[in-house]
Amino acid sequence: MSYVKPKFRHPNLPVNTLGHTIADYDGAISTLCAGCGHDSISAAIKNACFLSSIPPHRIAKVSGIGCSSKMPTYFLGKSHGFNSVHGRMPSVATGASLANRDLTYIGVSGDGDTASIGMGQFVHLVRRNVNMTYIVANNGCYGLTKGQDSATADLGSVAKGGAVNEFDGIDLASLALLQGASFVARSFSGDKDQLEPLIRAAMAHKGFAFIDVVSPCVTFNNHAGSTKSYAETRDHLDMMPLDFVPMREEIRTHYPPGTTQGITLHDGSVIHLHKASNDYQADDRIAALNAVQQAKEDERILTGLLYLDPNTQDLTQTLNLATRPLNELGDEELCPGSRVLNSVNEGLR
Amino acid sequence: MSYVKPKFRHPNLPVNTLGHTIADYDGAISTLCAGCGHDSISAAIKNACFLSSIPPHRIAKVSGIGCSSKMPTYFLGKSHGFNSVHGRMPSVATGASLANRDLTYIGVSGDGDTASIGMGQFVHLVRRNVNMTYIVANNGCYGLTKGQDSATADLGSVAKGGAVNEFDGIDLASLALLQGASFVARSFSGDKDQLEPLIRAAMAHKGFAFIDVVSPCVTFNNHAGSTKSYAETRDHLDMMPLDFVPMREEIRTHYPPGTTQGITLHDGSVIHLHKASNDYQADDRIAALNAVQQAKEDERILTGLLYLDPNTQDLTQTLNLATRPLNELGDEELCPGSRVLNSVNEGLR
Amino acid sequence: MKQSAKQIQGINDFVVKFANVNGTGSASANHLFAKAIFRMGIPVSPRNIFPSNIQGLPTWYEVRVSKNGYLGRRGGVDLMLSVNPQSMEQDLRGVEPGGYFVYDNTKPLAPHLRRDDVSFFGIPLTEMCMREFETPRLQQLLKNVVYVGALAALLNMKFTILKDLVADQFKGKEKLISSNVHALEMGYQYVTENYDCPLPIRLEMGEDVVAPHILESEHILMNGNTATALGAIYGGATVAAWYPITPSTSVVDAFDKYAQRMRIDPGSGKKNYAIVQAEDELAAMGMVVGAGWNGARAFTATSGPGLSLMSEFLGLAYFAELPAVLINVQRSGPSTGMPTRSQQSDVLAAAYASHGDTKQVLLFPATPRECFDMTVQAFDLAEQLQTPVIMMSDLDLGMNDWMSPPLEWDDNYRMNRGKVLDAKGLDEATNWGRYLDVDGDGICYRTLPGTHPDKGAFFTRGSSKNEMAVYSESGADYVKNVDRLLRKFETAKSYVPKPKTHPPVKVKKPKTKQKLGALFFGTSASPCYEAVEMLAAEGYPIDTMRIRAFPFHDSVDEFIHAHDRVFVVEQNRDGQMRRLISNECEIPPGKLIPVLNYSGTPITARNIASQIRDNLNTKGAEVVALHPEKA
Amino acid sequence: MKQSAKQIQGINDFVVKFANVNGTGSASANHLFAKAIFRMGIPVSPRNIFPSNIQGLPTWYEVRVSKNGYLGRRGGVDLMLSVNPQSMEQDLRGVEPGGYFVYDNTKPLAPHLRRDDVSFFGIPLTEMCMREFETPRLQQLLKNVVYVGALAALLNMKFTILKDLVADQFKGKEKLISSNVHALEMGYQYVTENYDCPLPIRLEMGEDVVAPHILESEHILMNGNTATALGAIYGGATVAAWYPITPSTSVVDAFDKYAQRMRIDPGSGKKNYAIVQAEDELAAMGMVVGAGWNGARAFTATSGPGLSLMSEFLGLAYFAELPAVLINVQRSGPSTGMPTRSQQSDVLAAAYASHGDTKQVLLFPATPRECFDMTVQAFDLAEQLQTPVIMMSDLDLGMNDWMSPPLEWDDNYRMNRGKVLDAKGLDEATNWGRYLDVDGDGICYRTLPGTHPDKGAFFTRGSSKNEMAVYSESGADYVKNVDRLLRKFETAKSYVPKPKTHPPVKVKKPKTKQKLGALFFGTSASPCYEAVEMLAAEGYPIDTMRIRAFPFHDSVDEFIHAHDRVFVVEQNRDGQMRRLISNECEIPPGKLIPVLNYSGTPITARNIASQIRDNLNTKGAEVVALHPEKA
Ligand SMILES: Cc1ncc(C[n+]2csc(CCOP(=O)(O)OP(=O)(O)O)c2C)c(N)n1
Ligand SMILES: Cc1ncc(C[n+]2csc(CCOP(=O)(O)OP(=O)(O)O)c2C)c(N)n1
Ligand code: SF4
Ligand code: SF4
Ligand SMILES: [Mg+2]
Ligand SMILES: [Mg+2]
Repeated sequence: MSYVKPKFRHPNLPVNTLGHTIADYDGAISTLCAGCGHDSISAAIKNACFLSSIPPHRIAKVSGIGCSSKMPTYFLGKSHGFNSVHGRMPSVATGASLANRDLTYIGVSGDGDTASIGMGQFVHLVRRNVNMTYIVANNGCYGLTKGQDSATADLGSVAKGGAVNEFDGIDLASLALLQGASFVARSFSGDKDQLEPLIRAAMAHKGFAFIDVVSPCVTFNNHAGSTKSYAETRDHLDMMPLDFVPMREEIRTHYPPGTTQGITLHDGSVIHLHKASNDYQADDRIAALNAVQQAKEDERILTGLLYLDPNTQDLTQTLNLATRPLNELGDEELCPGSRVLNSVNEGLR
Repeated sequence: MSYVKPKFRHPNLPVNTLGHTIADYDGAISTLCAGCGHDSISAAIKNACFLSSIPPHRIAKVSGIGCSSKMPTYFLGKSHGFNSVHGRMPSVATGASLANRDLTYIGVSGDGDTASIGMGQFVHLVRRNVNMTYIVANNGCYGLTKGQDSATADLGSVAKGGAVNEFDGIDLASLALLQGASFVARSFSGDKDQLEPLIRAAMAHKGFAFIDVVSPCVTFNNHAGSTKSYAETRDHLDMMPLDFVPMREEIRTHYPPGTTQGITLHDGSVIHLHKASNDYQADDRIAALNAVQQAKEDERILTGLLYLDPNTQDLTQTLNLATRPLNELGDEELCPGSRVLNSVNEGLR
Repeated sequence: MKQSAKQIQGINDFVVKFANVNGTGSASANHLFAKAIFRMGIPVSPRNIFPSNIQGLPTWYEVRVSKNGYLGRRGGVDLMLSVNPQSMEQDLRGVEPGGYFVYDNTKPLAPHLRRDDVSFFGIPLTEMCMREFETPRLQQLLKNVVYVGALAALLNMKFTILKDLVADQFKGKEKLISSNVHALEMGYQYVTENYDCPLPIRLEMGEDVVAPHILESEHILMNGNTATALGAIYGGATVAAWYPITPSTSVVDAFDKYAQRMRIDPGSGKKNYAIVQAEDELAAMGMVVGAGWNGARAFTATSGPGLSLMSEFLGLAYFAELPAVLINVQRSGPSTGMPTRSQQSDVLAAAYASHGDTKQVLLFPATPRECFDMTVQAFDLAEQLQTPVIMMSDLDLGMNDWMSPPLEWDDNYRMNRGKVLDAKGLDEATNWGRYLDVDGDGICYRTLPGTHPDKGAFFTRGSSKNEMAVYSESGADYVKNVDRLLRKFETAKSYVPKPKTHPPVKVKKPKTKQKLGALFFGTSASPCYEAVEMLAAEGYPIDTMRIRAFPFHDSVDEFIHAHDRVFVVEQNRDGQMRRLISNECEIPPGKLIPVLNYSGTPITARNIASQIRDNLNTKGAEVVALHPEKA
Repeated sequence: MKQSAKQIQGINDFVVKFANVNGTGSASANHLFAKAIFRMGIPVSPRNIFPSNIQGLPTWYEVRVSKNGYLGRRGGVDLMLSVNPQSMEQDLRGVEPGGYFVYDNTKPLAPHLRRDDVSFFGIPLTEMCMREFETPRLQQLLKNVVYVGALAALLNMKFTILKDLVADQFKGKEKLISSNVHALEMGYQYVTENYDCPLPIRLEMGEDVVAPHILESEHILMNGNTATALGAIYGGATVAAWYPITPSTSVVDAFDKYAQRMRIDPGSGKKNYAIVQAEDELAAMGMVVGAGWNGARAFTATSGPGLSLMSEFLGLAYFAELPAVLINVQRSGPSTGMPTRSQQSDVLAAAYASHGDTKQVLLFPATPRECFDMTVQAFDLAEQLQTPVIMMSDLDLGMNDWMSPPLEWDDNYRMNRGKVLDAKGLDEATNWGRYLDVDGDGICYRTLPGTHPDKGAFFTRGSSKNEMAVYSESGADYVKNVDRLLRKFETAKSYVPKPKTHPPVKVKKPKTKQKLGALFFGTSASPCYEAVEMLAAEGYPIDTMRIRAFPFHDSVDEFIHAHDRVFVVEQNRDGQMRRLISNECEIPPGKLIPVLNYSGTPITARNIASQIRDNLNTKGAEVVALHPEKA
């Protein structure tokens, strides 16, 4: 359970253009581990919605299953949310967005939820360009089932049990780029300055917006690379009974565009984030794919807005949907009536 | 049903180093439509195995569901085959290859079987680098269910019914490259000269070998682009009752490396194949990914051996499997016996 | 022509079967034949028996003509038209003694293809077509039309009707009309010149030769999947998510076709509906669940393998109480089973879909008309009951043309969206809780996303929640919630379509004192009614009840208790409906006698009758049950 | 200390419950407590009742001490140790009148937390730890160890045993051993100084205070999942494909651990096994099916949602007749249900897994020992019967430690690979056909890929085939094939483990003339035996039968027919086993009286006894059945 800011706040708290305070964007108390990167993401989503003055009740939250997929409970308590089944949130989000094209959809998933069981649905969601913001809280492991490697775990990373991951990690941002996502970004849960604006931009984008957020699992902390540094802390961890989860502080960071930042995770391992420089051109899909892949080969994780195509046609346009939400249509619009049916009968004689 | 070469053959037929004639690699009579590209692929596989002198019974054939997935019945009648469930052949192949690492595995799938329902399993199969040859008979449609667009159908292509495909096609070769497949190639069902050697190379490769084979569906022929040319033949098709399937000749082609070849499909539409030139370097994954993506943007389909990494570690190596096939191990190797069990009991008191 | 001893006689009452090769256009020609009989006002039911392949394998087409309006299969073949060498031997074997065999005698019949009790009619179809038509394509295609012409003469069809049909079909394509009509005439002429027509089995128009109740009504000829699609249109479906699979594919195809006609917003020309071809069935069901959660009427159509893949989502929707409509067009076996053959074998898989304690609402249509009505109702039920509703059609009903009374629509019908609170409702509601059973019927009030600025928002999840939709792992909350779901299922009994019974058949001196009953559903119904007639004629009065939904209406167990022996007729191996009844109505299984067919081809009246007859001839129903009733 | 009127007494017979916060290391400390009692030679059964969360939510740990060796839950709590403010109120409510409440009195108890019929024992746990230990981590962690020390004094535990256990656990980590021992002593010392110890409920060693049959045997303490994993090792499993899901995850974890110890090829140091963490359950099952097709013994372990996702493959494997072993560790509800709570609610979903007519072989282990034995047998059965075998464990059995007789192994055991033809066999075989039932038992001879240069190759597919494995869509072939599958299922009856009965309990003057019986399976067994004792004491003699497999052995219906009233005890809402029995044994449901618990926490003896008592006190069993037997 995380240290949660008390619901009560000072009366003259800042308000957004809707007259809402940040409190209007609160959710239930988080039941995630203290210091879990996911809680930082929840906070960032909350702030982003507040700053962008989106009416909470006009947002719909969807997720799959996992610690990450629990997040939607912990922000935007005034929005409807749907904690569906493992790996199938993309289809639920697609159906929801077709039913009512006017809401803002935030999908929250994990790397297991998206890159393993959800891989097929994720690729096809991207392909359909559903108008939503899709955030993966990427910790390279299965948190809720106690720390197995996920498909995004880096080659050579070590699980809490000590097993070394022998498979190359799936890079979801590259996959999104390859499949033609119109908005692709990556950030780090602790990098509020970078993450919040990206989320705001994603929600403003009309079309599918993907954000891969590196979000360390403080408890099973087998996110990244450096086996050596893991070993350092090994003994010390072994002492702990398996069901002991130490309280930890979340990792935060700050670093300027164009620079690389080494971040030491709770297990002592280090990941290198490289923030795309300000002159990075985010309008060339193939170039972006290259940059991300190149960085990966250099064991750096490229962060920032990787690609943006502001004028794409989203699924509602592809399907040429009526402007009025389908879930608002009534008998008049939907039921052709007896005259038409009789003509159908005619044709069948 | 295809025109099938009679099983009887001239006595002094050429034999391979095993003393087998091509007849030893025959399968059952094809029940696919006359002129279906898939039959050309079956023939190519047959010849490849014959020329490479692989003992038929040491090959195992696996497939999903679809016209393409029926193919394994039509070649190598002396090999065991498994027509499993739709889109899940990758997992069946993975399990089979673990049970007996000594056989040669040929997986045959369709674009629906692989790029739609099978997407998740395909990506993870590539990631595991299972030692097999995986051939997708890619016709951009669902043949067996009568011609709906598949996820590899090109943007703007038109289905027999006349509906235009509004979604960007999934490029399986790019996906394989992105996920780090160690052998990635593309060819055309009618291009025997290019396809056969690729299949032989793929079977010789130790690791996952992927071949995306463009294989026109003569009956629902909505593989590719040009809407206009489709229209030309439209009226003429309308005359035909929906259950009439004209007998057609398979499409064959020949063209030198480094050149582009326009191929007119049965529906009159044209696809442009570009054969990688002889000086194409197939050893740079990112470059290959670029080349394929670039060609796609120019509406050309790059064919040939796109990428090869001859020394990768396949799944049996990653798992450090014993050299003896697991399915040959007996009680001695597998059962630790009572002494060991008693020591286990000891530890539980 | 070799004339056999006594030939089968019959006015408007016989079975014709066509044996052909898949992909040769035969189905269209055969349909032309059936449609013409329909237009003559004579009850007819065609069945396409096709392979899981696109071109080259054997395919059959069976046409039942029944002046009494029996649309199920009778069993047996009176006239076989066989132009497929692959199957000719088995086709000839299938002909009833005294029956007729029409074939292409361009090449002489193989000597072993002989029967003395069958009349042979050779027609040089290939030769005639080679002579008359240029392209191989036309020669191939029109060969089928020629034999239709031949049958017209042999069976006394109204030729003008055939010509009209051809004219309709190819409207605007004069060249094609003339060549088709020419083909018809070729066949007609050849047989009239070479054989004496018509045959003792033949067609005739008019009151005296057709059951009156048919003549009156203005019947239509349509397949169940088309009717289902229309039901989805009229039922207000706006989201269709699906994955292609035979035999359900044509449901969405037809929905698409009609929606383009009936669902375009007049002002903008945009669509008042969305159709998504999903990447697989899990995704299709996920989209339907997501759309239902968000207040749209959504459905998917699938078949066996898809049902299996959807089971996790069906379980979630059951526990999370989300509306969803699933059209399950049943077929045989697994993927590599007999996908193009019909069965009713998903009853248990659907009723208890998903792991855990679940019960799903099922509807069992028996006619295209019912496919239409029940699909409309399915959308009301799904929203009223806030749960998935599965319509259990099958290949026979879904893909074959059935003669049916015209579809009817009451313009006063309004969609019943169930208990949904809008903004006003929320403002008025005092301490609303998503899972509070305020009305005591187990159905609670839901809210939709985006409705109210600060009321009614909640988090949807499976079963770890309390009445206020707050996360809870308390056993008490769990029990309270799932017990309410049982209460809701009880409520459902009074919402779903009631079973249909018929006035008991009169029998002069009955052969038995026992009260006999028969239970059945879906496509087993029409052959059952015919079988009951047959048995009545033999002195066995059998009351019938046609089940139309699960949960079962109380009248089902009343029916069972009012009878000594109850036959449960269904088309699967394990007597799945019989089990479901025994389970849910707490009926001793021994009392329910299974009458089964699971060959993949629809059950026939003769088959049903003989199974029941055999049972009646054995002493006491008990023998079929492992345990005597007294147990 | 506030002393209440009459306190609960009891030697080696009471229930202790710990209430703590998830992620604080409490489970380990509590396990230390239970293990120590076990080492004292006193029957004990600990249960971890944890949330679906990693840190911060309430978690409980219940320890049943039973000199008679009842390892199921009894119901009620005699001593509650509560250090979790979140749950303290409900924890206190849960204590039996006359019971004991141990808590952390560093801060005084809230005034409303009072009961006069309970004895309170405050211990300043936090304060003591703050004082004694430096780091917050150790303060947090060792607090739990301190209360174990306290309980040792209150309940008269053997302190040396506790110390030995600590020494074992942290072997080699002296610093840690000493701090843990110190913590134990702190707690022990505090209560001995502040309260008079031991309590009226207490532990004692020796013959007179423990049921003899327990003392004799050299019991072990282990959980079902570990035993299952060992069964897979000893059963010769070489391929494990899985996807993580609570509560089945530890099956594969343990398999991995033991395989690394027992399955390394001595020569090469390479692995004689393969474990693949699949991308989801469909893939896991696909890998198992593929490996089984290719002749390896393969298994997967999953839970509810996974079972649903595997159903298509289970159907294929049933029709294609491929061996596969599935360990289904049952839990509650859908994904967002109560994944960390126990149920037996997948019985129907597993028995009829997949669309179409399917029946799957099920095994129902009740103890870790049986998890081991049945898993070994599952691999033989799967290959002998050429079909999937599903072992139905559950969270309670799989994840909790159970006292069990030691695992035994007969070194003469050899794997039974079933009917597989090798090259020699193929050369000798005359006209072999994959699906020819030469032996009449419904089981045919299979061949493996790569066996023979030109014999025995065939194409595996679902059900569209004939006996020679040639593609066929003939209805006759289909029927012949699936009828044989029924024959095979009949054969299975004699292969699977038989049910277990116990000598009928003696009752002096019975209160009823009716012959009473109880049927149950898995983790419902031990509380049932206890309930039967309770009821015997009240004058109700109840015979018991524990079902161990599906298909059911004939003795199951014999048992039912030998009794007037049969209670079916199970842990799900819909009485799924009762339904399955009624279906498959053709038993009138009314005769089977459901005794159910589905709260997610394992059923208790008291609960079972009271449900049966209530039924017996109502006139006639009939009332629970909707229809009287006479029907
Ligand atoms: C069908 C199914 N399979 C498995 C599970 C068990 N399960 C719950 S969460 C989870 C993985 C979560 O990993 P991830 O998506 O990365 O989320 P995280 O906990 O790491 O944030 C799994 C396997 C499930 N709930 N449903
Ligand atoms: C679970 C499931 N869904 C749907 C189907 C129906 N189906 C059979 S083949 C097929 C698509 C085949 O397309 P493709 O893989 O491209 O093969 P092609 O026929 O085009 O060669 C589908 C959807 C099925 N058999 N199983
Ligand atoms: S287990 Fe990991 S991912 Fe889950 S809540 Fe704890 S820290 Fe976060
Ligand atoms: S339908 Fe298309 S893919 Fe299928 S066999 Fe015919 S031509 Fe080939
Ligand atoms: Mg994760
Ligand atoms: Mg295809």
